[in-house]
Amino acid sequence: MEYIGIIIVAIFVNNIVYSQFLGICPFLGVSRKVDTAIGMSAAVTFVLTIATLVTFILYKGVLEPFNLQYLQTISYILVIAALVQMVEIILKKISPSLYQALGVFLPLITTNCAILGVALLVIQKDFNLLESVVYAVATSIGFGLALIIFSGVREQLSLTRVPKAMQGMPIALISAGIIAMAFMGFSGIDQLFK
Amino acid sequence: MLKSFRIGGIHPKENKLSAGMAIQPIAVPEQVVIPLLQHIGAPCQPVVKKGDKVKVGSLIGKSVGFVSAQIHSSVSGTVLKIDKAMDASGYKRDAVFIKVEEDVWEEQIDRSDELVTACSLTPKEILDKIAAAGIVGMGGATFPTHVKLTPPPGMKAELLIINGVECEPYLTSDHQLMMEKSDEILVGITLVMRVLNVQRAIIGIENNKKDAVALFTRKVAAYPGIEVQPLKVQYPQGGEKQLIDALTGRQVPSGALPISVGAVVQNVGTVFAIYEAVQKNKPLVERVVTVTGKEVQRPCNLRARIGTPLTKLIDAAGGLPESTGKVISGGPMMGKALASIDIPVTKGTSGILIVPAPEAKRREMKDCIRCGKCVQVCPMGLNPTLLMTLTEYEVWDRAEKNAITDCIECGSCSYTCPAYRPLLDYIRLGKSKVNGIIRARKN
Amino acid sequence: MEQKLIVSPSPHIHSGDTIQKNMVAVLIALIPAFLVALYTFRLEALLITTLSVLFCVGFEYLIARFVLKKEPTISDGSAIITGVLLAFNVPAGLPVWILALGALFAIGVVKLTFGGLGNNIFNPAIAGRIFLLISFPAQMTSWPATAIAGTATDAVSSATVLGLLKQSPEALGALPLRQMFLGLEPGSLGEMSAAALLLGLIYLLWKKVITWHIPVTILATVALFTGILFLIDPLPQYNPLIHLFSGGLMLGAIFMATDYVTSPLTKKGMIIYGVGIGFVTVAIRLWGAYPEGISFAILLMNAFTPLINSYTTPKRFGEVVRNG
Amino acid sequence: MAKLESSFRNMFLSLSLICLTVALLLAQVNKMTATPIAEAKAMKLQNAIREVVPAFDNDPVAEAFRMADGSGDSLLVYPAKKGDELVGFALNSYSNNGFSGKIEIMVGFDMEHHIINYAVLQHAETPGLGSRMTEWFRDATKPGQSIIGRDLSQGALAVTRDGGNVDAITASTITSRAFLEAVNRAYAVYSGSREDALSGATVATEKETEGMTKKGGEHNE
Amino acid sequence: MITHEGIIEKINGEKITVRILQQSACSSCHAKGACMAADSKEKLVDISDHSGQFTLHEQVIIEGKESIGYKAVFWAFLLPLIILIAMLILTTSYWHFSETEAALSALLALAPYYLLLYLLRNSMAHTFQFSIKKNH
Amino acid sequence: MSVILTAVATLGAIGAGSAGILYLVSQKFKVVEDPRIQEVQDALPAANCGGCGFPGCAAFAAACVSADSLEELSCPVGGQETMDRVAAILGQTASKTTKKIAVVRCSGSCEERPRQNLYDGASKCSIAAALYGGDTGCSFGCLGLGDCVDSCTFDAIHINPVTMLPEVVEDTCTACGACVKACPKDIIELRKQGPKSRRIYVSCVNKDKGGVARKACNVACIGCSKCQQVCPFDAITMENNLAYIIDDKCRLCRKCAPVCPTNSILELNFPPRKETPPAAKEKEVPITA
Amino acid sequence: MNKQLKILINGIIKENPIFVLLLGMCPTLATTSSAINGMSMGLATTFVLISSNAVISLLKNVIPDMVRIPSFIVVIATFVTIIEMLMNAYVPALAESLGIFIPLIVVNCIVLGRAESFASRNSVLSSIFDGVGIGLGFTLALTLLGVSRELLGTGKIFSQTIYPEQYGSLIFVLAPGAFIVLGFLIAIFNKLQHKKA
Ligand SMILES: Cc1cc2nc3c(=O)[nH]c(=O)nc-3n(C[C@H](O)[C@H](O)[C@H](O)COP(=O)(O)O)c2cc1C
Ligand SMILES: Cc1cc2nc3c(=O)[nH]c(=O)nc-3n(C[C@H](O)[C@H](O)[C@H](O)COP(=O)(O)O)c2cc1C
Ligand SMILES: Cc1cc2nc3c(=O)[nH]c(=O)nc-3n(C[C@H](O)[C@H](O)[C@H](O)COP(=O)(O)O)c2cc1C
Ligand SMILES: Cc1cc2nc3c(=O)[nH]c(=O)nc-3n(C[C@H](O)[C@H](O)[C@H](O)CO)c2cc1C
Ligand code: SF4
Ligand code: SF4
Ligand code: SF4
Ligand code: SF4
Ligand code: FES
Repeated sequence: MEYIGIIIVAIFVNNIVYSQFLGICPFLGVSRKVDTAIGMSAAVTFVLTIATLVTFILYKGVLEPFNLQYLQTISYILVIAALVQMVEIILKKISPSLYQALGVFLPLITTNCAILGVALLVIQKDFNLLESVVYAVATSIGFGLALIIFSGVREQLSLTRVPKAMQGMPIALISAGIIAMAFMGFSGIDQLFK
Repeated sequence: MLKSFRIGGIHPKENKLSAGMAIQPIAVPEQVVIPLLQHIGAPCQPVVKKGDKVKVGSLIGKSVGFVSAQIHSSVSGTVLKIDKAMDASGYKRDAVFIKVEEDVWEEQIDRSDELVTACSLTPKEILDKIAAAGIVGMGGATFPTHVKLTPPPGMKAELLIINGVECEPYLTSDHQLMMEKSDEILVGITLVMRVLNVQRAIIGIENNKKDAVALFTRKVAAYPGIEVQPLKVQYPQGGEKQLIDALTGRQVPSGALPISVGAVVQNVGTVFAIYEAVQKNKPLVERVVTVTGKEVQRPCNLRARIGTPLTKLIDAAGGLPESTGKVISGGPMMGKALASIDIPVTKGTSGILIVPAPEAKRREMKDCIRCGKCVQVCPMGLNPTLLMTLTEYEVWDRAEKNAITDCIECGSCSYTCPAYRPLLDYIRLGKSKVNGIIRARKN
Repeated sequence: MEQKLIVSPSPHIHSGDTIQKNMVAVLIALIPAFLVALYTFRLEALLITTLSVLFCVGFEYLIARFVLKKEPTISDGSAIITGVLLAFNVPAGLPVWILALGALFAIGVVKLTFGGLGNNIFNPAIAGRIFLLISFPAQMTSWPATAIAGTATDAVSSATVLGLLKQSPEALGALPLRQMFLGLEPGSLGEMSAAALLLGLIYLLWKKVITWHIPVTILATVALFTGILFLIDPLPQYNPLIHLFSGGLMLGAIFMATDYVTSPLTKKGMIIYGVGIGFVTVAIRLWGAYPEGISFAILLMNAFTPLINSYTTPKRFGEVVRNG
Repeated sequence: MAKLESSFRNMFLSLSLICLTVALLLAQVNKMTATPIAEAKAMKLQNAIREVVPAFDNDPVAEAFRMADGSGDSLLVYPAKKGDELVGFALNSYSNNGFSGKIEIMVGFDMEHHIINYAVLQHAETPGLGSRMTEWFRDATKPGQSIIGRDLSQGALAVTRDGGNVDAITASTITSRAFLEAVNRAYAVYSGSREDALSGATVATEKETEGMTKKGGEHNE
Repeated sequence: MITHEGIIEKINGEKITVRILQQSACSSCHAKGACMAADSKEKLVDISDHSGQFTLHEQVIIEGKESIGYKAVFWAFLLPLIILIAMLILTTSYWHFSETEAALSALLALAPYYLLLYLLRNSMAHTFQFSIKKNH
Repeated sequence: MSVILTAVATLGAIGAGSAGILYLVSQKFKVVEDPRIQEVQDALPAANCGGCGFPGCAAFAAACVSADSLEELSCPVGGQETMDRVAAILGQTASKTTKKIAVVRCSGSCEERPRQNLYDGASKCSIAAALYGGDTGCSFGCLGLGDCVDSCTFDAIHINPVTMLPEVVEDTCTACGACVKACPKDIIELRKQGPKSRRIYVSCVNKDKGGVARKACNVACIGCSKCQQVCPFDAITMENNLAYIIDDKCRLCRKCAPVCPTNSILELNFPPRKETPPAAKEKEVPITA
Repeated sequence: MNKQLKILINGIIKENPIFVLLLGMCPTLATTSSAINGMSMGLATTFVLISSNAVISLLKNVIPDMVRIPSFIVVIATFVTIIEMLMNAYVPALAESLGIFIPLIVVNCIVLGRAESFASRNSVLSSIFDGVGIGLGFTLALTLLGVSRELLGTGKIFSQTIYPEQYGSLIFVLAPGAFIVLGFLIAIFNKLQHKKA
């Protein structure tokens, strides 16, 4: 039940994009095609989860015992950067064709903000390991959901007659705002899981 | 419940003003202009030159290429010139101008009204006669009939469908032809059945022509294998694919020919022309044309020689009304608006519809309100508003994905749209662009 | 004949259907609900509705003319509908300035910013209502007791059925189903009587303004979903009848989810959309902080509509199972 | 401008060196700011206590002790003394039933069961709605909603909707309930510790310097 | 269909190596100069082609079915994610490892998975085939 | 002190670790990008119009860098100046391209070419053209519905509301050719802009016989070939009753224009003639600057 | 000096990180529920921008190309950590309300972007000016957004009441309001820029 609560909150109530404001750049930047949005969110899920896992160990295993919490930001960002690269290199070494297929399918994307944000949040929220991972996965699903809805909306917007001054980013942001309004309807659903 | 096709469809006001008006022959004019392109496909080569004498039925245009149909003189007289002349397409194209002198026919043509039922020709011979007579589809597409009756290798027709639907509002030429020439049509059907080697033929007639249904139901008893099927009145029932769906429940897959579900569709007028070609040796030199319109004095069905100026026909119906805004060759849904009425009747002229000015002007178009009504009525199950938008924004790959090439240009979508969007205008454009892209990709 | 011939591509005739006719039909269909509101809230209903329409039409005119500098298109009647529906979605006695803000948001932000009628992705009236609900929760949730319930029409607030279900289901006592059906239970202006709204539905279906797909799937989903819960655990808050007849479900399902512009084009799409709305509505009603979820559900599914549209195609000719 | 070449050695060295320097720098800054940060935290606690109990001259933080609240958890209690005389208690109480998670308050009682004042230490309620609890319940001009001076021995506080006599924050009943729950929880502990204190019994106090200052976040229970 | 513009980098018999131009999403973004995501590495894609109609440095378009993309995402991200989570659940809930141990063993569990991928690399090469066409 | 030590040790270790990984990575993914691509791209106007024949400025930059010579590469938007800069970056010489400009080869304004029917379809040239020859007697001329205008990303072509013909704004036209592609009637052509923007061309595309053409439009080329006879440089061809001036051969001598009986040869931006031959010419060239 | 001024103006208007480049959206949206928060976030970022720009342009020649990005990140992260500690020490309330968005300055595309595209190619002085310019542009935008949201939402600007709070539309201080107000601000900015151009 507790985990279901975490999942629902992360996807709907505190959606990473529509209410937490993390990963907005890729959200606005690569939300033009639905197909890529789906692939992207799978990729983000994996990276986010594994990054959360590794930084969690780093925090609990090194930073906390040595009272080095203040190195959190800097060590996280280094580890995350190295990790993302490592995933790529492993994939490339192990299965070049798979790696190439991904290269064609997905835009290269480093959702720094979201990855670091989630890694920091799980510590702030005092989650245990499993909770952290569940939270990371659910958050990325929320990201994917946000991205997919939004890419549909943007596809539609590109085919309608939006006033000139509003075209592009302004109308995209306003649409995102209205979707965020709809997401507010879910607020309080987590009460059920308390 | 009467049968009908299963997707979409509309029911515009029928306005069959000229229904029941007997077919009147119209006087041979002093001069005819016979375009050398009256069918889908390649234009004919003229085989006459200025000063040549021709008789009714003399070959004047030889077909070149596979998809093409011969063209014959519809009058006797002297060739004045071969020059460009405007036709219904709105462009100037090559045509043979003939000054009419007397009315002499080629001698092999049997001009009597006597019904000839016996035919001992082989299918191949019948087909050759059809080709020689220059017969094209009279249902609007003007596709050379002998080509259509030669199924592609490996395909076998099982069923002949006779299109007596005439679903276009206003038009009555097929209806009247059915009433007056039922026997000839039935004999024509047996001929086509023989060509195709099929045992079964269905005549589809919309139920607003109850008299024709009754007449044919009575007469088919004498013709084994031929059936009559009344259909619910719904546009575009006459569309080939829709008619096959309505009559057999089979749907021709996207991009395929009717023969892929074993059917061949012929219009009643075509079948009549086949009868005349085969049994009477008469090439396609005249046809029935409905002249109609709300303000037309005498809406009527006329039999006119190919090449007769439209003005003659309009005069026969009481002249061009004062209020005229638009003159359409064909019906109101699929017909072509004419830029000028100084053009000749051709093999494909099924009707002349004169629309009063107030009705002729389109209303101002608004933004699409996404009501989905166009989607609901599209008989091909397309999404017209999307297709129009994709054409506007030139998103050809999505247009192709959304099957823009399936559109049969029936116009149901534009007819229905409450925002008066010129959906079909755009879809037609998009369709031709996408077809171009597909063709380019093939080679 | 001296005038020039008109030339245009086919078709040359038109059904005569217009945007305006559709909008007027919707307005007509709203009359029964309006009469009920008039009967229950008297002058207050008239005042709120009139003002809301005035605000919406006025903003549309002003913004189109002076901000966007294009010909205002108020004659199509869509702003009137937005006005009426916005009014129907607020409690009687709402301060006028709040109403005006709602209208401004609905027309200015949600409709005209996107390009006006036909271009908006989200339902203006719904978005306007949610804007108000989030911005002015107190005013938007004080329901004056109904006139006929005996008490005066002034701002004595009383809880709605859904509110009660949420707060203290026990207090509900016997289910006021009959009242809810006829419109005697407190609520927003337009959601008073399910009967009146159903009358509107019948009119719209008869006039072929809308098809059955959206309203019926929404109502069916709500009934089914709560019905299953009710069978498992027959608590009053799971009673499907209460859910069907309470709150804005009918108003939303019949008049707001069906807005052409913001709902899917294809029948398959409409069904997915309807099921989505029904499901989210119940989820919010039962488990969320808000007692009513239909508006959020519609707004959310509006956002899904473009996706639904691109992933549902109409049933193409030639795809039907061959049965001949 | 010759850039260093990207050989393994150069890369390794430069990045490691940068890291080392940076680590030194950060450790230095950390040392410098450690005291102010701790002080800031202490100040916050001090201020909160000062705000909710009458003037005192002892060090309530030093004398703080934990007491069970009867529901399995315990609260920190800060006794305020003037001279040797107890003038009140500040209690660090909480509720997990806020609209968005945990609400943490400091609430002060005098020795006669009256609420002196409260301060909201931490919450994540909606700004403009639930967040109005920081002022709402001590608005002296609105006796219906103010809890200042209420005597809890008369019975626990509850919002009017639940049959109590405290007006909930407009459109934020959930927050109001949670807030009052925290107050009631504090009172439950208070009434216990008051007895203890008055009876002079020495409670085995487990001093907690960190206690409330530890970042809690929304703790999902 | 996913398509990607690229330039032929190398032709080696029937194997054509195509350098994909900057990622489609960012190549036209006006802000890419300032955005680190645009610092995209270019990727080389090998394609087998028998037509022999391509030349070095030619602009081409790479095409592949969407399903290829989804499959790739599945193998590269989804499956390892599932393994990771399954491992975590097992270790924490059933075997009661400490958190650090659990996390490490979850990470280690990926090793055999990647080994499997490595062994499958040739059949993968079959699955992830792209086709190439001229860019007009 | 030990705190500082641990900090240094930890971060040092992390840094060293990352450095190792990143080194490996950079070995494996040696970035092949030529830094010049970015430089070239920065020099390009970033219009992403595709006028160069590549899918965007980035692709064009890559092509420039990988090409052996810049001969066939040119950016119509940036023009010579830009290509020179690109050449400088790449250490090559840019081919001298002559600046071109779009010209609309139809002068059949409402006055000269009366409307014979009313077009009432969707307002798009390509749709009208697919339907019929147009609302005038000339089925070759401009339809005036502005597909060219819509296609221009530089706002360089506009329909003159009086003549109902498109006009090109000289300064903004980049000769990207979008309008040429858009026009279903093939009326627009890219021609050399000429010195001081001076150019001469036959502003008509009507291939009808002289009489027919003339009947439809007062300024139609009737194929009389007088201009061809008078041209000293053989720059004029006659085909299908239509004269055409080849701009590579034309030396702007202006002999042809005055002899045209229908005034269908346009001279742009020339100083006024000494002796005023068939008047009305200059005023007819309302190309806005 | 003229050149430096140009760099400065460039950052504020022509390459305004928010209105023109549309980067660093997360803090922009998340921390602008009030004017003071927005401004503080902007200033914190500016501090990081200036310092990291300066240091990076100093170090640009000793950093091998391939570890460029990680080195930049380390430098930036250092300054972020410093400002975080300073804020915790001296303005704890503010630090609390900005929450994780202070550490997230590390990944703010603008900071890294400037390091990459400016500081690593230009002199120290120019880089500092660039930092100031971009930082000011960012701060101004954030403040403007914060002011708008606070005013619309609560009737206040920097906590000074402009009109009674009860007339404020709460939504503007909540998540949807962030998106909507930013959308309109960008539209207005575009419009003004166009007029000038
Ligand atoms: C991580 C990431 C962030 C991006 N951010 C933006 C952005 O903030 N604004 C933007 O216009 N494009 C951004 N892009 C590029 C867009 O996806 C898109 O390609 C670009 O806006 C093209 O716009 P156009 O086709 O309208 O020219 C980003 C791309 C990526 C990968
Ligand atoms: C929308 C539409 C409506 C049609 N209506 C008729 C019709 O009413 N009667 C008819 O004979 N053909 C009609 N046709 C033409 C038929 O599709 C088909 O071409 C014709 O029946 C074949 O016979 P034919 O080759 O003998 O003309 C219609 C076509 C379309 C696309
Ligand atoms: C976005 C949002 C935020 C809300 N925040 C709070 C809140 O912080 N505290 C609260 O008690 N209720 C909050 N509510 C309102 C509750 O959902 C619920 O409507 C209210 O508590 C019911 O109590 P009432 O009877 O006082 O209206 C919020 C609602 C929404 C939609
Ligand atoms: C069946 C129907 C339902 C409508 N429902 C709404 C509605 O819920 N809200 C609204 O603002 N407008 C509604 N309209 C009016 C109009 O479609 C709407 O304002 C557009 O979204 C504006 O672009 C409706 C119109 C129709 C025909
Ligand atoms: S014209 Fe084409 S798109 Fe329109 S209804 Fe007919 S088949 Fe469908
Ligand atoms: S019928 Fe017209 S308004 Fe309705 S969806 Fe189709 S195009 Fe749009
Ligand atoms: S006028 Fe034509 S050639 Fe010139 S810029 Fe516009 S579209 Fe390109
Ligand atoms: S020049 Fe061509 S595209 Fe332009 S308006 Fe004339 S016909 Fe249309
Ligand atoms: S600031 Fe760019 S993703 Fe968050």
